[in-house]
Amino acid sequence: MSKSNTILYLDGVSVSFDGFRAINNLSLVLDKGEMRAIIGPNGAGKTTMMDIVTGKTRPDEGEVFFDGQVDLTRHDEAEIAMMGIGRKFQKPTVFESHSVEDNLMLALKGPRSIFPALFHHRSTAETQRIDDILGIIRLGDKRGELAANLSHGQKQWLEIGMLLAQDPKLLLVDEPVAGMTDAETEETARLLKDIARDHSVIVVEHDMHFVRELGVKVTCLHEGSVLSEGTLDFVSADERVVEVYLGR
Amino acid sequence: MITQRFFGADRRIAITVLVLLAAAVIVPLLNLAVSPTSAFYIPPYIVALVGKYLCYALLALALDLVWGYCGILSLGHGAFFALGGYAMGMYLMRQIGSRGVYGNPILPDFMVFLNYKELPWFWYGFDHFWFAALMVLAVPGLLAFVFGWFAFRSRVTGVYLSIITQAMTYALLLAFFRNDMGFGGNNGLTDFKDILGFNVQANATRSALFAASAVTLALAVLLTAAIVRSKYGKLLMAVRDAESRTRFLGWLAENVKLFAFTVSAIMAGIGGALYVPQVGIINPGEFDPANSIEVVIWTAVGGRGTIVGPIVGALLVNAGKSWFTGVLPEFWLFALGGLFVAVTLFLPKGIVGMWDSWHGRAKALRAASLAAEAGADPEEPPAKIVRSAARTPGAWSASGPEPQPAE
Amino acid sequence: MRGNFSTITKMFSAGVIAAGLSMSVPAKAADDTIKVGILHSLSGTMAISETTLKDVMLMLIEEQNAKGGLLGKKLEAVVVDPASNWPLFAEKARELISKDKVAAVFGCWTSVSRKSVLPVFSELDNILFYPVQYEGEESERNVFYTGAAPNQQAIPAVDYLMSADGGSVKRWVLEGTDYVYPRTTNKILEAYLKSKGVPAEDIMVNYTPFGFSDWQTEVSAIKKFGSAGKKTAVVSTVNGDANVPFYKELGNQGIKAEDIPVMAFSVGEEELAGLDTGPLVGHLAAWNYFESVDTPENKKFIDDWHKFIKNDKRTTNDPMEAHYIGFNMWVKAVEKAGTTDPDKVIDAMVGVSVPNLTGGYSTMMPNHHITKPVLIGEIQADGQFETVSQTPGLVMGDEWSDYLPDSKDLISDWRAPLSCGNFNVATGKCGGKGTN
Amino acid sequence: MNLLRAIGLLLLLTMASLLPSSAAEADLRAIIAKFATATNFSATEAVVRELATSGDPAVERPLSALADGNLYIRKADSQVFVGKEAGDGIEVLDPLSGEKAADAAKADLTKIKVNNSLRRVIRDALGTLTLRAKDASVRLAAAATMFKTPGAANIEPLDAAIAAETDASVKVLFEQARAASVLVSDKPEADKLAAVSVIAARGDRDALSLLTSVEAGAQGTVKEAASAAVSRINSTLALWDAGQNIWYGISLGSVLLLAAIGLAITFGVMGVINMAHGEMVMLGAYTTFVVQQVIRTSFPGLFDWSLVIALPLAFLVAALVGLAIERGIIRFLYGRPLETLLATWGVSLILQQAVRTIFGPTNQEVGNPSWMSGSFDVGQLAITWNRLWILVFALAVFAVLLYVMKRTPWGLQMRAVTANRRMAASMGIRTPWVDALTFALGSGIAGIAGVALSQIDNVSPNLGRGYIIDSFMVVVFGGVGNLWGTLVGAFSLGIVNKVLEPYAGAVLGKIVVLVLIILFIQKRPRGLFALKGRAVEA
Repeated sequence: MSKSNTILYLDGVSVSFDGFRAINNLSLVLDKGEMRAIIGPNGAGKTTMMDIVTGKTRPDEGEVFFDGQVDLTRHDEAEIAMMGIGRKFQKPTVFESHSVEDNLMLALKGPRSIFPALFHHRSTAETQRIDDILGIIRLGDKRGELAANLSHGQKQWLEIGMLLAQDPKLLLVDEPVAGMTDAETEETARLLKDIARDHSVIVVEHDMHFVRELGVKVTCLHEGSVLSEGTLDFVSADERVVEVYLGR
Repeated sequence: MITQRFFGADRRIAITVLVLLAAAVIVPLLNLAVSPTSAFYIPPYIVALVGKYLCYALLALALDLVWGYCGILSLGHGAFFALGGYAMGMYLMRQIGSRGVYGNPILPDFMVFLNYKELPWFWYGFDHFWFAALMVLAVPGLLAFVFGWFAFRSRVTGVYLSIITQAMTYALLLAFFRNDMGFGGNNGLTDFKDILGFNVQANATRSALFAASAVTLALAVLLTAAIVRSKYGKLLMAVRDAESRTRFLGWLAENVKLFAFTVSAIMAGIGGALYVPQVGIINPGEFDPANSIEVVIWTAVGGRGTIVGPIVGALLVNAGKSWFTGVLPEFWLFALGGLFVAVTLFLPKGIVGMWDSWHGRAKALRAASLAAEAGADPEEPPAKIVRSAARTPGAWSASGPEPQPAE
Repeated sequence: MRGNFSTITKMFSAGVIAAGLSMSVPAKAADDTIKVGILHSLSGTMAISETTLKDVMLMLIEEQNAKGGLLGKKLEAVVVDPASNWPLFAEKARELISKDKVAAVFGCWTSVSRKSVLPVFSELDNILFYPVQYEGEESERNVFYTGAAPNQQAIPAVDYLMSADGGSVKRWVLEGTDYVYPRTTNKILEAYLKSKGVPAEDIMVNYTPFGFSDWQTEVSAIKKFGSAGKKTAVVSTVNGDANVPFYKELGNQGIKAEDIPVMAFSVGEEELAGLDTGPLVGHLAAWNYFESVDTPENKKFIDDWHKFIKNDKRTTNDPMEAHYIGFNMWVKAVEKAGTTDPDKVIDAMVGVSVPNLTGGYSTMMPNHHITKPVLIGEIQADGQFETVSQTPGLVMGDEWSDYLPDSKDLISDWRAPLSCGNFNVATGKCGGKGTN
Repeated sequence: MNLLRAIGLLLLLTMASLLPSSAAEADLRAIIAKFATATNFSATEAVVRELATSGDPAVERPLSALADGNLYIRKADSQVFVGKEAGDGIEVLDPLSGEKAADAAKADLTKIKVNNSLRRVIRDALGTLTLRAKDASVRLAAAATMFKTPGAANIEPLDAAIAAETDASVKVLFEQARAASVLVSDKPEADKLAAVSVIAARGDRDALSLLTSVEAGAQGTVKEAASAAVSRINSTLALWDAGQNIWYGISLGSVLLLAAIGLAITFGVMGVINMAHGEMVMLGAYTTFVVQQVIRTSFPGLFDWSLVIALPLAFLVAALVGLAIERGIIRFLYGRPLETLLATWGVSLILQQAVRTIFGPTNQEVGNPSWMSGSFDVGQLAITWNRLWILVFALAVFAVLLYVMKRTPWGLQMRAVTANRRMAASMGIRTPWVDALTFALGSGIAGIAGVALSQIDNVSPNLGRGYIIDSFMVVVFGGVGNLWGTLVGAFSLGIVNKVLEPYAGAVLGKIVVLVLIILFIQKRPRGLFALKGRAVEA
């Protein structure tokens, strides 16, 4: 398998916490422009995998490459984010004491050092971009609202909006529809498919309807390694997957 | 809408700055130009006292920048204040020249009787005001930079950070106590004569120092407001509320913190430098961890995460302390202790924060934006004290939603 | 207070009443009283020592009022709490002088608190009575030093240890808390010991921090130093709080006074009250007063004190005597000057002579220090000292030590026409060394 | 001096039957009467020496009375008596027979003053007199005294005593004392060389002290032998010194552990930044003081039990105050740890001032029970009893606490509430009660720490302030929320501090420890025993 055409390349990755193996010899490859759904029961290692990719957790062993050549294990979160990997958390994490607009402004692509931020004036291009994103995430009329006052679903969207503002090459989206109504779930699926047109995306989700709606290749994780990979129908037909989900 | 959003806070800052500037002009006038028998006369005693409070207010404001806006609870800010004070004190010592009791033109008195043969190298240059002024900024700034560089890179957060700042000030306290350090040991630096050629004990000098303190504080308010209002300021609060989120957006949270910490330390140092000529002594007692805890209390009483709050807190608590120690010398600790308990229970956001909340109920929208500026909990304040396991944003800072085990 | 719980409530109510009274003070602002400031810490680390001095001042003022006051007016005490916070001392001194318009202030314990208030007293021209033994190297026009200068405590103490009676000590440990008083005293002692032919290797100097509580290493180092075959003694300038754990460790490690005596300059009856002195019998202290001194004046003073404080277990100590002397001197000087005007009183003070509690008279000298006898006492099992040696006459406080190179040429004389606190006899100029 | 008194009593009993003739007694009385005319210490010393040279064991009574400061002159007739405190007055006893002669008021008597050198002279004199005592421990004490005060005159009585001695351990000491005396005598060189080796075998500080002075004074082979012995002893002592420093470190560590362990509960487990923790320790110490006061006035016989009695009371007092604080203040502040800092700081000010108002600002005397006084030797290691007991006590408290936390239902509930308050509540745990009791437990433990600390530190309103910073350092260094961390943290900080102290001095040593803590936290931002894994941060 060649790394050259991949956006993300994990090979033989393992990590353990106090003797507990959260990730066990995990290998996963994502092509450029691909959207992938990752499923798996609780404790399968989905979030830990994201931690490894985004530099929050260092793997004990194994290779993690971004864009074919960048070794992610040598960089920290901020550097990885600057390379173009965006991440949405399982629990929506937005800056609650800032307005929706300010949240987006802080996420907007641009220089990330202190002094430019200190003397920053918003340009028309930036305002334009924020307006666009507000349109995409359907929060145009809430731009002045404090993020804390948004509903759960709106926070999820705002966080996705912040990812968009970052303009990453790869998006890691952890349970984007948790706690959403059916209508919101549908909206989110449409939104993600939109995004997937010009970004690579990994979506971790439990909601099978949502995964089906995305209609992409599915990887099922179990006990820190890949159990099954393929279309949703293929994976859900896999006996081992059924066993893992339904119990022995 | 955006301008309107900040209008309330803006007006308050403008009023504060105006009051400070007015005080800088009027108080010296009423002290110097009005006859002592007049009802408007302000005795030098009050000028010195309030001048001292203003320096404390500057220190509290400096702490608020890192604690209120960035969630770094420093229990060692008194150290930066004291270092600034020592830099100024060293200048004032050198200005004594041959007027010391032993008449040694170079060595301060304490060095003479402890048999120093020559001036230690770190005392060089302090006979020039510009050098001392530079050191007032550089020493606390550098210490904060180095300390912060290591601590923030290692991602020391929450209570761990607070305790090592406390360890820092405690270590400095012990170090400055040592007579061998060459800073006068426990007695510190004292017996000052001149500052910039003016007698430090003269009324006019005291008034000038008062005015300088008031103007500096006004400038610090403007500076803090500008920082907080900028994109960087928003980032600062973002780091406070959800540090890991800012990292995943590509911001180097450690640099964000480091900048605020260093600026804050420099502000504290300036406060100390203004404080020393007004009280006439600097000694290691200023490094006492208890002092730094008191600064935290002033800030909390006034309302952290607001610009005016720490100033109000510092003035009120210190005025209360001065008054109580005079009229209730045996019982003032009960009063002060009771005050702290009461403020925490009944004014959890401090005086200014509470004021905002009460006003907020009438004007819901404005309250929300004010709270945004204040960085306080944007939810409606509980009508009565209820038990809640919810974290107040910025309580320990840390990184947003991360539960901090056992804090 | 030990064990007498009925007095606790009494004290408490007395305290409440006192607080009530002091609250109403500023409102009265009457002209028919003479105000006396009391500037002692009532809270914080120094409260342990200073509160007693506040009480003794209140007692002295009450007694003076019972005698008819001063210049036909009643005396009124103004008590403030500088809370062991040195800058607060300066603030409170300013408040006492400017706001309360006191005629004189009795206060301070630590050197740093005195240093902190000095500029205030000289600026506002008022009088401070400082009652504690200190390092010397100071003589201010506005301050009267009623405690001991180093030559009134340290040097006679070392002389005693070197004598046959004291055990002909040959080897010295100078153990102190790391601040100015021990540093200076030890500098003076080192110079003095060397001048007496003690070689440098027979002197060990060690410092510990304030409030130090774990003395194991230091005490065993003393033991070690003492096992070199020569008679060894410890000269302790360990301050306040650290003494109790120090002596407890000495007792537990079995250092007996007969083997290695400890001579202390900061341990008085008050400090011993917190200790079981059984294992410490024979260790020494040098002061100008002991509670055990058997004179009629002292007996009356102790009785009055017990009555005033309503507890007959409370001890008296040297700084209390210093306030007793200082207050009586001030009263006499005011009577002599016929006014409380500080300038006149300062001039009238020099030469005033009042009885001290050890059976003699103490006189205010032109250098604003007083003459005192020096007593060496051994600790007894009942927590008292027994005098084992006493200087034959009174010793005059020497503000500028003869054993420090830069101060040996300095003298102080606040009488006209010299009126100088640091006159250099070598150059004939006021102001230290002058400009050369 | 109690020992001497005991010796006196024993001697009297054993010698009563052998009391010498009345002619000798009259001589003794004549000498004793001279005390009345001795006007200074050297005169008194001369009388003491005269009494001692009489060699009569009967002089032991007046001499030890003199050493204890109990020998008086009656002002009326200048007669010398042994005095015994009896209420307000003094019971006057005959100096030789010890029979009661009369009662007297204190004012009627003049105490004969003693000082250290006089006491030493008396001690030496008594040493020679008690060489043949029946009790082996008395003979041991006599030998020890004679070892420290060698003199040529000692050799003869020692030789006699060695010949008569049956107890091997006493005999060894006698021989060492004899050797010490030989070295200062004008005996031939060979004897002296033998003596050097006898003393060198002893190998302790006293031997070193003696040999160093021999080295300085002697010449030729004796000097060489002495300096060889000195350097040998020095090198072994250096090893012991290292051990000593470690022991001091362990001892300091146990004090830190005691001070911090309550905080490990209130702060570590509950998350309350408890600034009033030190005051809980102080309350415990004051409880000890009150208990001892009551015992002293009402049940003096129980004094040795005072600490045992004080323990539960101190726990109760501190726990009740802790309970009141939790119910009154802290419970409104859960989830706002910082606010607990403010409120408990206020509480600590109030508690301090309250104690100051009730008990006064001065130190209170808390005595050491006899089983906590003094020291014993392990090799050349002097171990003081109070330090050893505090170590044992600290470890016991730690073990009990660990058991409570890990093995009891209450401990389980405590940990459940800490881990997830809402979940615990929904599982039927009464979280308010668990909180209140946990806080009370932490406070109570601080209280019993106060009982132990009252033995080595000041009992004053400032007691707590001295420990609060160190306690926080220990808990944070060890890792918040981990009891084992607190244990290891306390001992490692203690040992590092004490190992540094002899080289850097106490002040610098402490600074270095603080800097090390700062650096260590950089390396391990969550302390020594940090929780790892996703749960910590995710």
